[in-house]
Amino acid sequence: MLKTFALGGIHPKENKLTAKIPCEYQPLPKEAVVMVSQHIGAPATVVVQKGDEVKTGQIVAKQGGFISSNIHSPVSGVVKKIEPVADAGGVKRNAITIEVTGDDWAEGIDRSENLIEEIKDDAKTIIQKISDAGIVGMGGATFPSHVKLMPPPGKTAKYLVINGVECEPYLTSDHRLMLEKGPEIVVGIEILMVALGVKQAFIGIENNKPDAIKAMKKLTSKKKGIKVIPLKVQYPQGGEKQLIKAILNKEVPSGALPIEVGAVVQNVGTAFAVYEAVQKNKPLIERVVTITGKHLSSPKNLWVRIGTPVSSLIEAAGGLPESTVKIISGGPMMGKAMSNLNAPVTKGTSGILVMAEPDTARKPASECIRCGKCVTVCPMGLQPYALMVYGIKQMYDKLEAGKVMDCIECGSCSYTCPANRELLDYIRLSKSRLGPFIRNRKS
Amino acid sequence: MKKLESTFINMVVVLVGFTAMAAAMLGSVYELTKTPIENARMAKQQKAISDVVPGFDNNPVDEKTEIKTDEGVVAVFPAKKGGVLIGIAVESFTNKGFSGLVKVMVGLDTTGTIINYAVLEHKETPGLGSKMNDWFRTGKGDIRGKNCNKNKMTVSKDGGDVDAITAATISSRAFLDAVRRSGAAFESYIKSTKEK
Amino acid sequence: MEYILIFISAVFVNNIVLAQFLGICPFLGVSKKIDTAIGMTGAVTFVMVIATIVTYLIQKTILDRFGIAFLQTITFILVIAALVQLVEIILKKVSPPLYQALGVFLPLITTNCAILGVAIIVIQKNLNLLQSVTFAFSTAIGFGLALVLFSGLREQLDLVDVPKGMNGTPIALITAGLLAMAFMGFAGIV
Amino acid sequence: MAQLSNKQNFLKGFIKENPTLVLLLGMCPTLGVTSSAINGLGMGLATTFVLALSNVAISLIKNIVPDNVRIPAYIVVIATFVTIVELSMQAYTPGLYNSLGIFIPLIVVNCIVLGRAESFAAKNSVFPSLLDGLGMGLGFTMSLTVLGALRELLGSGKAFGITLYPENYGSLIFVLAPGAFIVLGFLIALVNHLTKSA
Amino acid sequence: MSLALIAAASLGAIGGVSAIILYGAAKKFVVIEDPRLAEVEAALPAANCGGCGFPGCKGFADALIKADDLSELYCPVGKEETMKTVAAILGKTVEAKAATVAVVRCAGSCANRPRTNLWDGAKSCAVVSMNYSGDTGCSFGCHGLGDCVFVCKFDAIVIDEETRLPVVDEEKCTSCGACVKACPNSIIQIRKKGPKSRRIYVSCVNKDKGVVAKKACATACIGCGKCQKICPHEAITIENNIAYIDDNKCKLCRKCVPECPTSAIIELNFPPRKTSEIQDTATN
Amino acid sequence: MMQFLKVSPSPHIHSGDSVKRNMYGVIIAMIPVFLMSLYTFGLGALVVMLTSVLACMFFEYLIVRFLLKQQPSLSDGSAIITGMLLAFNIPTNLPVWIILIGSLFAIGVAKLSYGGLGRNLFNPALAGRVFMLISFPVQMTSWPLPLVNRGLYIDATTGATPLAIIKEGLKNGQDYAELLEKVPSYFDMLFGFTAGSAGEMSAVAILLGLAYMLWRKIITWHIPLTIIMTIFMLTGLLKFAGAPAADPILYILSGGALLGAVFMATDYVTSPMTARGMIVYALGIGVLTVVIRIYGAYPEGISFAILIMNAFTPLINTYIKPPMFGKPVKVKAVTK
Amino acid sequence: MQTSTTCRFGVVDKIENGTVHVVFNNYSACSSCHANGACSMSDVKEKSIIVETSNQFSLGESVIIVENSQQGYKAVFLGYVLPFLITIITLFASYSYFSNESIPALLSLAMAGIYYMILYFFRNRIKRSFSFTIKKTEEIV
Ligand SMILES: Cc1cc2nc3c(=O)[nH]c(=O)nc-3n(C[C@H](O)[C@H](O)[C@H](O)COP(=O)(O)O)c2cc1C
Ligand SMILES: Cc1cc2nc3c(=O)[nH]c(=O)nc-3n(C[C@H](O)[C@H](O)[C@H](O)COP(=O)(O)O)c2cc1C
Ligand SMILES: Cc1cc2nc3c(=O)[nH]c(=O)nc-3n(C[C@H](O)[C@H](O)[C@H](O)COP(=O)(O)O)c2cc1C
Ligand SMILES: Cc1cc2nc3c(=O)[nH]c(=O)nc-3n(C[C@H](O)[C@H](O)[C@H](O)CO)c2cc1C
Ligand code: SF4
Ligand code: SF4
Ligand code: SF4
Ligand code: SF4
Ligand code: FES
Repeated sequence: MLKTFALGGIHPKENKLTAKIPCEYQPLPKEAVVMVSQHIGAPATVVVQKGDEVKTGQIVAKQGGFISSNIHSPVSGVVKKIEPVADAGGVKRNAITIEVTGDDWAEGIDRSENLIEEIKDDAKTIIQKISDAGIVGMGGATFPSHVKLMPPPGKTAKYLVINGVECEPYLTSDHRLMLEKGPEIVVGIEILMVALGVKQAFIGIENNKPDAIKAMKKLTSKKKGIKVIPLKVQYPQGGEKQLIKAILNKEVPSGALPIEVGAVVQNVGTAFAVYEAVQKNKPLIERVVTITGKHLSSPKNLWVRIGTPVSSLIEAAGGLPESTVKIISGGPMMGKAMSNLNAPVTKGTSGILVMAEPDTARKPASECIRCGKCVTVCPMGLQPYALMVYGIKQMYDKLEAGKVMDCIECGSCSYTCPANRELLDYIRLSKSRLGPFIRNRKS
Repeated sequence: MKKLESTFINMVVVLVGFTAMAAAMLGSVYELTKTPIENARMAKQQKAISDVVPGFDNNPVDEKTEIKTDEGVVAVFPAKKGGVLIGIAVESFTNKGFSGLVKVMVGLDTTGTIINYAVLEHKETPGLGSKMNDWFRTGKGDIRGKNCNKNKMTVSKDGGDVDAITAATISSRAFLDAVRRSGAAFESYIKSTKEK
Repeated sequence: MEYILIFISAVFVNNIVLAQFLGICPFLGVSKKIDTAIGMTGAVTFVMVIATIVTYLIQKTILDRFGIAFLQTITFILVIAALVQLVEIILKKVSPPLYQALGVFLPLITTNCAILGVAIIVIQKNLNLLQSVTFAFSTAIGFGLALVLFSGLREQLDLVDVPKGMNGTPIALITAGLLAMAFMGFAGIV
Repeated sequence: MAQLSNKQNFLKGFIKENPTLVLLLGMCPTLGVTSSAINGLGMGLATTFVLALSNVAISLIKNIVPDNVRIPAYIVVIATFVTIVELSMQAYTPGLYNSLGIFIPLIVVNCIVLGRAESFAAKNSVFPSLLDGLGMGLGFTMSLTVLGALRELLGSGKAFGITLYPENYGSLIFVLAPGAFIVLGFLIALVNHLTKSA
Repeated sequence: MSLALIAAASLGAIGGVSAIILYGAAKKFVVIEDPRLAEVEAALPAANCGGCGFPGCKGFADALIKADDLSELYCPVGKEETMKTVAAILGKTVEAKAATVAVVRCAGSCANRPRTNLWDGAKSCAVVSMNYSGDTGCSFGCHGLGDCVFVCKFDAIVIDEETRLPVVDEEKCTSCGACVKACPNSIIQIRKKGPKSRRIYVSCVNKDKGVVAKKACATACIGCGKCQKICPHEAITIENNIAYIDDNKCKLCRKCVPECPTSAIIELNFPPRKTSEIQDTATN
Repeated sequence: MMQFLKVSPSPHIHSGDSVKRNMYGVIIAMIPVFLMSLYTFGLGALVVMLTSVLACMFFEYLIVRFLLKQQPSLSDGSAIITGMLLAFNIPTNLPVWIILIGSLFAIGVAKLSYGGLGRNLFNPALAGRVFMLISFPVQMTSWPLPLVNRGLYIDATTGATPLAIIKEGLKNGQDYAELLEKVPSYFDMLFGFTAGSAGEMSAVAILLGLAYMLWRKIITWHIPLTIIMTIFMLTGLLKFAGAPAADPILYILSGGALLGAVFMATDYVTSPMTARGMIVYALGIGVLTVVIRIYGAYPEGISFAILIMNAFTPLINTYIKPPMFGKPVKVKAVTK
Repeated sequence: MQTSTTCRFGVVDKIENGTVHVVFNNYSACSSCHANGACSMSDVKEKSIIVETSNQFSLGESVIIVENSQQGYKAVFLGYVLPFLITIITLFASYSYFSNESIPALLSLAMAGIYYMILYFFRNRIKRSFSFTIKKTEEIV
């Protein structure tokens, strides 16, 4: 029996259309729009001015707090404006717009392809380099990575878990990365192990990527302490709590972080970025984006510079099909629907999914028939049907008692509900209302 | 008039006064209704007896005797005309009803043949078990003229001679149980009078 | 065995609320929260038992002895009212914080028809003391069972939108009716 | 609160402040004795008697009762009348007395009686109190009779013992416990609907 | 009559004991049972809406009785009348408060505000707001999904099918403020009802710059300041590209209304203007 | 591309499961049961089924449309299920007017008083059935004999159900072995050739339906299996202890145990939501069924048992939660 | 078991160093019925609690008293359930020893009295395990 997590979970159709398509490079955009907040936490502070000339890899916005991250120019050119730009959801947020003149890289960045295996730096330097390079979690959460590498006092990391699960349907960026940049990822993992001071690392990969499992197994066969763990396909195995349960058989307590059980989870993309930052001094200005959808003429995996407008990716994949009704940044289970195609790619953009009607339409919701299917699939053991009603009726004490804040927003409940109830929509709303209150009370 | 203050003395006096007054008043009402209540109870019994063994001229209630049966005590009221026993009324009961106790008055002539019966008390379901009030005087359920010793006083389902109330076999069995008890009482009553 | 039968009968078969129609007011009034319903059950059980013991004593030692049984109603109601107050006074005296906690948690216990009803029924049925007490606490538990079940059902109802005209008492009564119907299944067990 | 006229005092109990259907008081007898119209009527009248007389008595004595023993004193008054009713019914209508059973002594704790005593008789003079008691009592009687008639009709095809359709077609459940709750539930819903739309 | 005597004696004794216990109880628990509580509660509308800031009418009645000063307490449902009645019961006085009503400050009907997207999620304005800027170019305007309608206990607010904007029924609205709390975009405001229900307000909350706002919605306030200039009573302020009319200062002179180039200022319940300066103002 | 891009929160895909799919799935699962009842009882089964289903749909439409003033959603199929199950639960010679009253009660009182699908607290079909049983005990307890008079509807000859025979007999102190003579063979019971309600007798057909529903993932095994196991074990135990009981297999094959366990106790709306909750619920049903069958006045207890446990469902849902992921971190109790 | 809370509405009555006295009305069971105005069987009693709090409250301010159910259950257990058990056990145990019914009855009532007396000796222990929180009425949760 393959390992997997214990509670709930679903198995949507995988639709990994681009699993066999190697990554290509997306040409530079004419104008790069660099969002000032591409991560969880405080927005970065802009350090350039309108009219400044910037080089590729040059820092343009500095960490604006402990939980924050540097931002570098993905291209070389001239800063055209620094003002709010509509993001994927149409909400205006501060951004630096750079008119692209070329690809002139800043000093000190090693752009060669050769693999540097030897790790020279100590933990402190590594973390500093990661912080400088503006690396954030590439698994979607975009949590500044250096913060994760500094466990709070009293807690020590024992295991590094590398998340190569990519349980979202359609997306293949991590899959391709493991196939194409395997050696670099392995070095990245070793760097992370040094940074954390841990002896053991596990790479979790779902069984629907046998080639990646094989490749990573081969690469790690000689490495002590790194182990590839094939996992049964089950959404949301990529959720860090679920992954830890699957691999380490430990449950992260309610309301706590993985470090509580001695684990740190990093995405394979993050590991790659770490390799580049530490060994090559290269900041995070580029990532793999899967551009996919059943009706696209040529779905692809692309290396894209941050700041490239999403519309140009869609062009690269053959243009927007007639039947399109929804465009999603990310996967179909957790991604955000876009209302603005001119929004730029950010550090967290793992894929662009173009969807047509029968696959994505929401059916009108009806009364809950109390079938309990949402309870069965919830990987956190919550009672989504009840949380939704408590949310609508604003019964905050029940929401709290029902552990609404534990919801990982995986969407399994909404996905399953036969009455098409908008469970997660309301749960998310309740979380956003209750969250500040609970935090207030703690402080 | 000003309201009385809630002092301890006031309160005790008022409450004691009221209760005493109330009690006195009730005492007199009780005295007044005592006889009617007694009469009502008597009348009911009398009526039940005369319904089941008509034609007596004595006061059977006065001549009541109690007979011990296997499952408790039943009351026997001898009905006499001109001093001659014309039959007895047995106040019999059973606990086997659908909802427990069922009390019946059964009239038997001197041979033990059932003259008539009256249900005195029951808690059976209205519309079902409650049909016993009339059922056993009609059609195949009729027990009048049957004799507890000669006829099989059980429901036909159990091989007896009496048809049960539709969908209320339990009540019917209970009823017949009470009737059989009256038959038994009749036997021992006759025996005891003969001994005398 | 006899006591077990009394218990089963009072709790399930002749449930005080669902079959005897006593204590309907608190049944409809205190059944909005499961917690309160459970708490009330505990309180009512105690009060009912104590009240039964006391009224039983009074009936046997005073009313019957002096042939003034017709004063039953008036005596019982007075005694029960005073008793409920007495328990409160004692509790307050014994431990104010405990008393406060109860006050926040529970509504007041009043002399509703259930308590008086039980006191009268045990006399009517001619039960002995032990039977009476068994009957009293079984009845209280039956009351509690109905109350707790009903509060669960009502908490559930709070989460759905019942048609406007039916909302509130009507739907509560219909639910009680269906519950009573279900409980008829226990018929005949004792 | 505006003073009500005598007529209003009398009439309010029928619809506007009907104790059972609008105020939802005295649910136990309402549900317990209404298996037939006659029982409902009898119970209603017994309650009316107690209600009217105790209202009168209480409005007479209201000033000589200290506040703190108000409730027990009223209870004594009410219980007295209840006992009188009890004894009289036992004597003169034994049949009805038997079918109403325990609910007769329980008039004592019927919220309507004490409620009226407290909120009306204790504040008003004798005549309005009498009217109030009568009105409330008759309102109570009316709803009990209606409920009883409905249940009897649905359950056994009769009303006041008069057969309106063959008994075999009646749904027995309506004369049993569940029927009481259900019929009352729908009756209250209906009254809500009528009074709201009116 | 000896029975009556025995009865009187025993019941008298029981009564006496009860009296003592009850006296004790009465001393222990001040049975406040303020007779005014029931009266005050009866005077309240029994809507239990919480608009007064108390849990239900009973709570409010309690607070009313305990409060020395009623000026902080107000029942938005019963309004003046109720407060006066209550004050009369309690022998206190209340100051008159100006009648208020809920006002929807968005005129972005389907006609005025072209749609750019189609919302396909839960039918809740709060959910929309949390996820993106809304169906139209204006990210400040009404989402039209009726969170305000859902919370109104008085059926005083409905979504107009055609404009997809909420409409407040002046008669039914008690200005309890529930809708104000519910609206994620803070579009609804409790404003003075005004004499004869006449009132003037800027029906827009778009903080974007004029050009952007105008592009998103034909009737957006563009913050041009013309109204501010013409107002003789200094009732209008402009902040964040949006004009705001202070209902305490506004004298309802109606000068600003025709001045607005985008008809963002709304006048309600006024008689028609005499002169030809009437523009096609979106009334109501 | 469509005119406007749609926007919604995630998830953007759906399993495709729907209320309809589940409801029609149940209907399909009941077809074999219906066919067996047709074979066994003939015309009566047909008349009863048609009346009941049509009446339920008709009342649902009428009440929703004119009393609740909403759009009727007959197509969700739940009224059909209620109708079919109601028909399965009554003798096939029941007069039409009783079925009409029963359907009205099931749909009008037990379901639509609460607002309809998903809101009711008690199983509508069972509420309807128990209503009829209590209201019309005579008609509800005279069962047509199987395989004879299949062309007749009202006038078919009647007999007692195996459970009734056993109950009557044992209560009367008859010998169990002697009673067994009167009871149909296991084979007959397996295929439903005994007197009883239209749908309750054919164990094979019901199990077929169960297999279908399990396969389509409409229901899980927890409720049916637990009920059956509980009945089996408890009757075995009681019999062993000397209670007036028949043998366990007979208790499972006869009466409505299987029908109830498979189709009625599993009703989503009125059963608990979690697996553990379902087991508790089913255990309760099993125990109550046995208690009523052996000690109660009714020969069959599963209807009452399910209704009683329906009342427990909200409590079960409140107190039996799904196993939560991760125990909460211990926060030191803040004592003041 | 889920932790839920009971909330009641009260008014600040007295403030002393660190403690706040809050009075609230306790209504009887039937008073949640909407006709309590007409029915005074529904007793009202004023009860007060003392809360230790560091928050600022002013005299006459309306507050919400919060008690968690666990504590409520505990109070019910100590106040009612335990004496009930003691009474009934005494009764059953002593019943067969006496020919007169009154003695076991009185005995069991006396035991309940003794129980309360014992409880009285533990009152300081008990005090420590009951506490409330009060909140301003504006707070939603
Ligand atoms: C429901 C859910 C599914 C997720 N799926 C994945 C996934 O497939 N792959 C992944 O790398 N991270 C996934 N994540 C994010 C992880 O929980 C976690 O944030 C990440 O692996 C941490 O690594 P990072 O900081 O390097 O991104 C998922 C999170 C959630 C809540
Ligand atoms: C609500 C209800 C009340 C019942 N009351 C009685 C009753 O009072 N007496 C009785 O014998 N059977 C009563 N029964 C019927 C029994 O449960 C049982 O069906 C019957 O006694 C045996 O059936 P049979 O008489 O048709 O053989 C009642 C049934 C129901 C549903
Ligand atoms: C045997 C069978 C009969 C069905 N009958 C109906 C029907 O009468 N009406 C209906 O709307 N759906 C019926 N369905 C369900 C449909 O096949 C389909 O699942 C449903 O209509 C799809 O609903 P949607 O369009 O809302 O997704 C039936 C399904 C089966 C298997
Ligand atoms: C598995 C399953 C079982 C069902 N069982 C019943 C049933 O026993 N009785 C019934 O009236 N409806 C049943 N329904 C239909 C529907 O859930 C029921 O009418 C609702 O209780 C009405 O709100 C069932 C539906 C499903 C999916
Ligand atoms: S979205 Fe939240 S509630 Fe829903 S299944 Fe996932 S974790 Fe559970
Ligand atoms: S899956 Fe949907 S219908 Fe089923 S219980 Fe959950 S919310 Fe209700
Ligand atoms: S419209 Fe708003 S303010 Fe007016 S009554 Fe409704 S919710 Fe209250
Ligand atoms: S006013 Fe606010 S709450 Fe009302 S519909 Fe518009 S956005 Fe929603
Ligand atoms: S009448 Fe109120 S509890 Fe019975």
